[in-house]
Amino acid sequence: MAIALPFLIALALVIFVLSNIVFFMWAEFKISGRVADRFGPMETGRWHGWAQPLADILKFLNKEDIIPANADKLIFRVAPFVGFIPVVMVLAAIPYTNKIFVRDFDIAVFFVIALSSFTFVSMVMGGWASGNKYSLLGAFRAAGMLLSYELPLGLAIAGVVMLSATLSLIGIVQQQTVWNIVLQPIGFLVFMVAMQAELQRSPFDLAVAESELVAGYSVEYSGMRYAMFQLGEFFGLWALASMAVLLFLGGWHGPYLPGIVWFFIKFYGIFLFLAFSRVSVPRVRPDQLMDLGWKILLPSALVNIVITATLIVLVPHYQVPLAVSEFVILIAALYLMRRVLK
Amino acid sequence: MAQYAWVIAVMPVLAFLIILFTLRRIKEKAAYVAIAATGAGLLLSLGVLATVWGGRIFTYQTTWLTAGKLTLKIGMYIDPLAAVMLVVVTTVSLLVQIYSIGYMKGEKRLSWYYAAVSLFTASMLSLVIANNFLQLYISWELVGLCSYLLIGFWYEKKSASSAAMKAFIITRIGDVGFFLGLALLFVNTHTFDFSAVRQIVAAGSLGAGTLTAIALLFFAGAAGKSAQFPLHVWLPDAMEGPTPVSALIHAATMVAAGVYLVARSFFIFEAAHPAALQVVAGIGAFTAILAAVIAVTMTDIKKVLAYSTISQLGFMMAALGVGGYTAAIFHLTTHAFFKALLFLGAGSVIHGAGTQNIYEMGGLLKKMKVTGWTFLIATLSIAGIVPLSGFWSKDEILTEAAKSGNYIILGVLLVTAFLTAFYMFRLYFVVFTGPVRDEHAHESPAVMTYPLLILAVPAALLGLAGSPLLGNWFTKFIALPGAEHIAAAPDYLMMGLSTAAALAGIGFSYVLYGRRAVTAWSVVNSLSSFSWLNTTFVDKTIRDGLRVTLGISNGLARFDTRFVDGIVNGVGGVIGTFSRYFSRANSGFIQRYAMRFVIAFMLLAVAVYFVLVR
Amino acid sequence: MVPLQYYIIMSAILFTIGIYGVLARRNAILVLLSVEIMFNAVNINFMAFSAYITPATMVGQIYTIFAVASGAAEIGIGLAIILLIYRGRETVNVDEVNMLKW
Amino acid sequence: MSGQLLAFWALSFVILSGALYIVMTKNIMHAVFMHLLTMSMIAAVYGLLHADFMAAMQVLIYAGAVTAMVVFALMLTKSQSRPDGAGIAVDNQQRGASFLTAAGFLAVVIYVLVPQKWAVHEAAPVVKSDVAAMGAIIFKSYILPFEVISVILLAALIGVIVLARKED
Repeated sequence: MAIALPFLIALALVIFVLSNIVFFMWAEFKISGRVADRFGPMETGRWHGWAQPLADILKFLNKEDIIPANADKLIFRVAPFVGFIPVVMVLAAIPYTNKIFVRDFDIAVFFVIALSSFTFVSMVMGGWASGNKYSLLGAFRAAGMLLSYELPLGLAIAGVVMLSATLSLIGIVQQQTVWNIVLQPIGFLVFMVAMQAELQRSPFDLAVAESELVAGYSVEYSGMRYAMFQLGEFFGLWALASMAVLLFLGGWHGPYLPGIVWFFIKFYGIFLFLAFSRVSVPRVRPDQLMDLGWKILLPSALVNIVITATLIVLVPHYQVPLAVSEFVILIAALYLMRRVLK
Repeated sequence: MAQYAWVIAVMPVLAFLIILFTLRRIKEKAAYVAIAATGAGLLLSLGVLATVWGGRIFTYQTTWLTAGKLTLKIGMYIDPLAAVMLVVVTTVSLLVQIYSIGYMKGEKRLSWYYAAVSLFTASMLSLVIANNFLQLYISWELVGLCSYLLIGFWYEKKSASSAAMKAFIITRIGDVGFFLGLALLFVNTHTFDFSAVRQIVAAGSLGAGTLTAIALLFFAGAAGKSAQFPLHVWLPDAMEGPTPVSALIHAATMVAAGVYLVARSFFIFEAAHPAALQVVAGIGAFTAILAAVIAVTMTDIKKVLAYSTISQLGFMMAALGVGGYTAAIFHLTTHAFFKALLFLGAGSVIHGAGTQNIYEMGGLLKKMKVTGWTFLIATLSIAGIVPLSGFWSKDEILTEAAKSGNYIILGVLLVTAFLTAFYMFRLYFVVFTGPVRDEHAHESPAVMTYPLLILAVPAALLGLAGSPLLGNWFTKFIALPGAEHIAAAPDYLMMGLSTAAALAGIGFSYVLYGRRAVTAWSVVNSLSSFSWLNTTFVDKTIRDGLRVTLGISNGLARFDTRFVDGIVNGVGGVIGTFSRYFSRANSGFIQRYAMRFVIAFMLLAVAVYFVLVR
Repeated sequence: MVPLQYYIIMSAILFTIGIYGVLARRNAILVLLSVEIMFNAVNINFMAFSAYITPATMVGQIYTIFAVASGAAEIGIGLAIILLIYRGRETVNVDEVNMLKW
Repeated sequence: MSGQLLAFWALSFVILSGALYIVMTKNIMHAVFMHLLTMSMIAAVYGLLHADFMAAMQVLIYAGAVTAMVVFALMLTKSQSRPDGAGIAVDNQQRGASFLTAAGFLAVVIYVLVPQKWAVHEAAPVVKSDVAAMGAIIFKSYILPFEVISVILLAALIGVIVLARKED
């Protein structure tokens, strides 16, 4: 029984996350529908098509698992797992309150970043193994994009780590008497933008852009393996949205309500932001993508780090000066950018 | 002041380097660099002269290189002789360089010309201040090299390049002697230093035979450089070089180096067998009269002056030979100025008249006032007319000759004095008087005439410094240290004889060339056999001698190529064969290298493990 | 508990495999991968020694950090050079790039 | 047999067979992905040695950076024109000699290393690596090498850009 307990916890966690993901899918259908002045799914399960995601999953499970004749069969088969398994492993590092967590890694932040880089590998594997030029192109778009955005993402996280002086996610949340979004608005913005790129969500979904590359690296996939790519993406969303909550929004901190509730309020806030930005912002071109990553996000993340480091070293009570200076710089930068764009 | 004398020599070197490294860009401006260096050198030289005024001697030296027990030093030996030579060299060099701005105008290798002149000046100065024979020898060869470069300055002309080679090879014959003398000296004394050698010679530990051999070998070198019979044949040909170069190198300075060498090593000659000095005197006197006779037959203005130079150098050598050390140096000094003046004047004439043949000139005094009058001063000076410097120095030599009791030498020198006056005035009358043959002749620019005017002053007046009537100041100044000073009373007999010879020569010349009372050709033709002796006999002998040397050299070369090279090539060939075999290993296939590396590392690890750990 | 020798032998074998790859592989990229294998064999050794012999000072671990960083620099430069060679010679086969000889 | 030992044997097996696969396979792309697997398993070995930070670092560098660079290099140089990788000789002519050399090297190393007695620390190997302590050590005792390595990385970054960019 003692041995079985971790497995049961893991199973419970996965089921919990999966059910949330089912809800995500439905919510996304509905939001994108409403934004496009549609209803979205209405039939399946009677009430506002609530069972549509479940039906989709069943459909995927039932579909034939096609392997193209030109494919590298071994890698073609392995690729979805390479993307999926590390993302699931990331769940182990994410705490929900200071009581509810799987394991308190002392390098949790680093662990998450390291494992999320497998996403890129699975895309390249799948795209290359398919033996299809669209999938290969898509894979390399994804690869270049992930590599470009992992840097600002990591640097934005580094700013938070500098404030909290620990890599443990629980430790980081406990440090946040003031939410880090107040102290590091620049870092938070960089994180939010880079996160969407990392998740390959619109407006950064050009690796799987239907109109250009059919479906990118997953063009040849069908059935269960395709579902695993999709599921991997949702797990990644789960992980990164949780990270945003934990790193910048004070985790489970909040008045009156219990911690777990606060956590999921903030979590769904992030989710809503992602869902709305997906349907409201047009897709960027590859060159715009690279420009954004290397010329705006990376310098901004570095500015964030430099300001934070300087103030930590020089000022004993650095919170107020840090928040003020970051806000001033952010507003000045946005104002300047607006002027330039005009 | 004297300790900075080396700066005088270094500055032209700097000028040389600056010009050399900016050869293409500096163009005419090279002249200013060289002139600045030499001008500064002149000022410093005057300072050095003032420092040694009281007859003091300065020596400085530093280690140049050490090889085993042998330590070679370079240094300076600044005595009145060196100081006087410094001033002479820098003055003449400076004036010649200024003059060259006009004379060499439009020359496309002008910067190279100034580079070579600067190098020459530096070498000559270094020769003058050397405190040991080795440094002197190095400078000696350097001036030879510069002479070669400048004679062959217009190397497009076949005659110029051949003349350059001839000069180089013939002086080389003398230099071999000098070198052997140096070797002999070093073997016996283990030093090159003047003072040390002087002490060793004074101590008398060297045999008279050895000293005589050294002296004669040195004299061979001096004869080559100073164009003494039979090695004089290069100097007339050297007139192929630019005229200012002839004035500087082949009249005033470098050719005097031989005289300087004999003067510097005079203590060796004195200690040697008397025959050594007699050889010097004999060859000097013979050269003096031979060259004077040939000068009479020459029709090229520069050739006349070249033979005149040879003749005057013979005078100096004869003076040294009869023991007239100070007289020789005195004549060297005055000669440097008036002969430089003559050459520069000749250059001006050539510049104005566009020819070197004296019979194509005539009446130029009207066209070229400055050149003509300064030339006249120099001519009077070299002829030996009373208050001018040539008179006093020549008189000094004649006095010394008379004092030594060597009346043959004295007679020869007196005849030479007569001939000198004759051929010099022949030159003067033909070129500057008589009908105007070239209407286009014109005076040279100021940059050329001012050096003439400046040079005219020492050419006329310097002799007074050594006049016995005025107390023989110059003689006292440069007299050998330790040698008791002979208070030379004015020898009115000699003055009279030399003046008589000079006036006779001038008069004879005036009759033949000034008034043209007698046809000149009969006289000149009768003298032309001497010319044959010179051109055919000496040249042929030297050529035959060179041919023998060439034969020996060829034999040795054959030995070298067949035997010595055979060994060397054999060794090289064996190594080469192995190398070709081993170089296959260097295939460019990098993983093969890596594999060798791993294997070698393995073997090394095993070896280290078993040797050190176990 | 795993004896230290096990780690050492495992890394030695891994290193040897890397050597074989470096010597026998023709494609320059595969050679680079083999070099990486050798690098990591060395790093395993460092890590094992660090954990077993100096757990407090962590010398081996810190050395490994530096080794990994320079290894990353090395593979970046190596791939850039391979790219250059490919542009110039249309091949990445090490045995065909043999102009530098004799 | 303890769990650790079992894990060690399993990881060693995967690592060594993965490495062998890398140096044996004809398919370069397979070699690249197998390389990533091997490196991840080496990261697991670091975890076994209680160096979690180094394990994460290993994964980050090899999954995030090295594999990406190698894959890009592969695509930019036509090393692998077809997914099955057929028709391209990937081994050179000194394969046999290389095998013998490597075997000899292994023999030497094993012969020298196995009998050695190591001064194993009494607390080893159960001491958990403390990231904070490690950071303190790096930024106090090893600050100079750290800065040097940062300069090296910068130099490599610039060098790679200079080398790899097309001149136009």
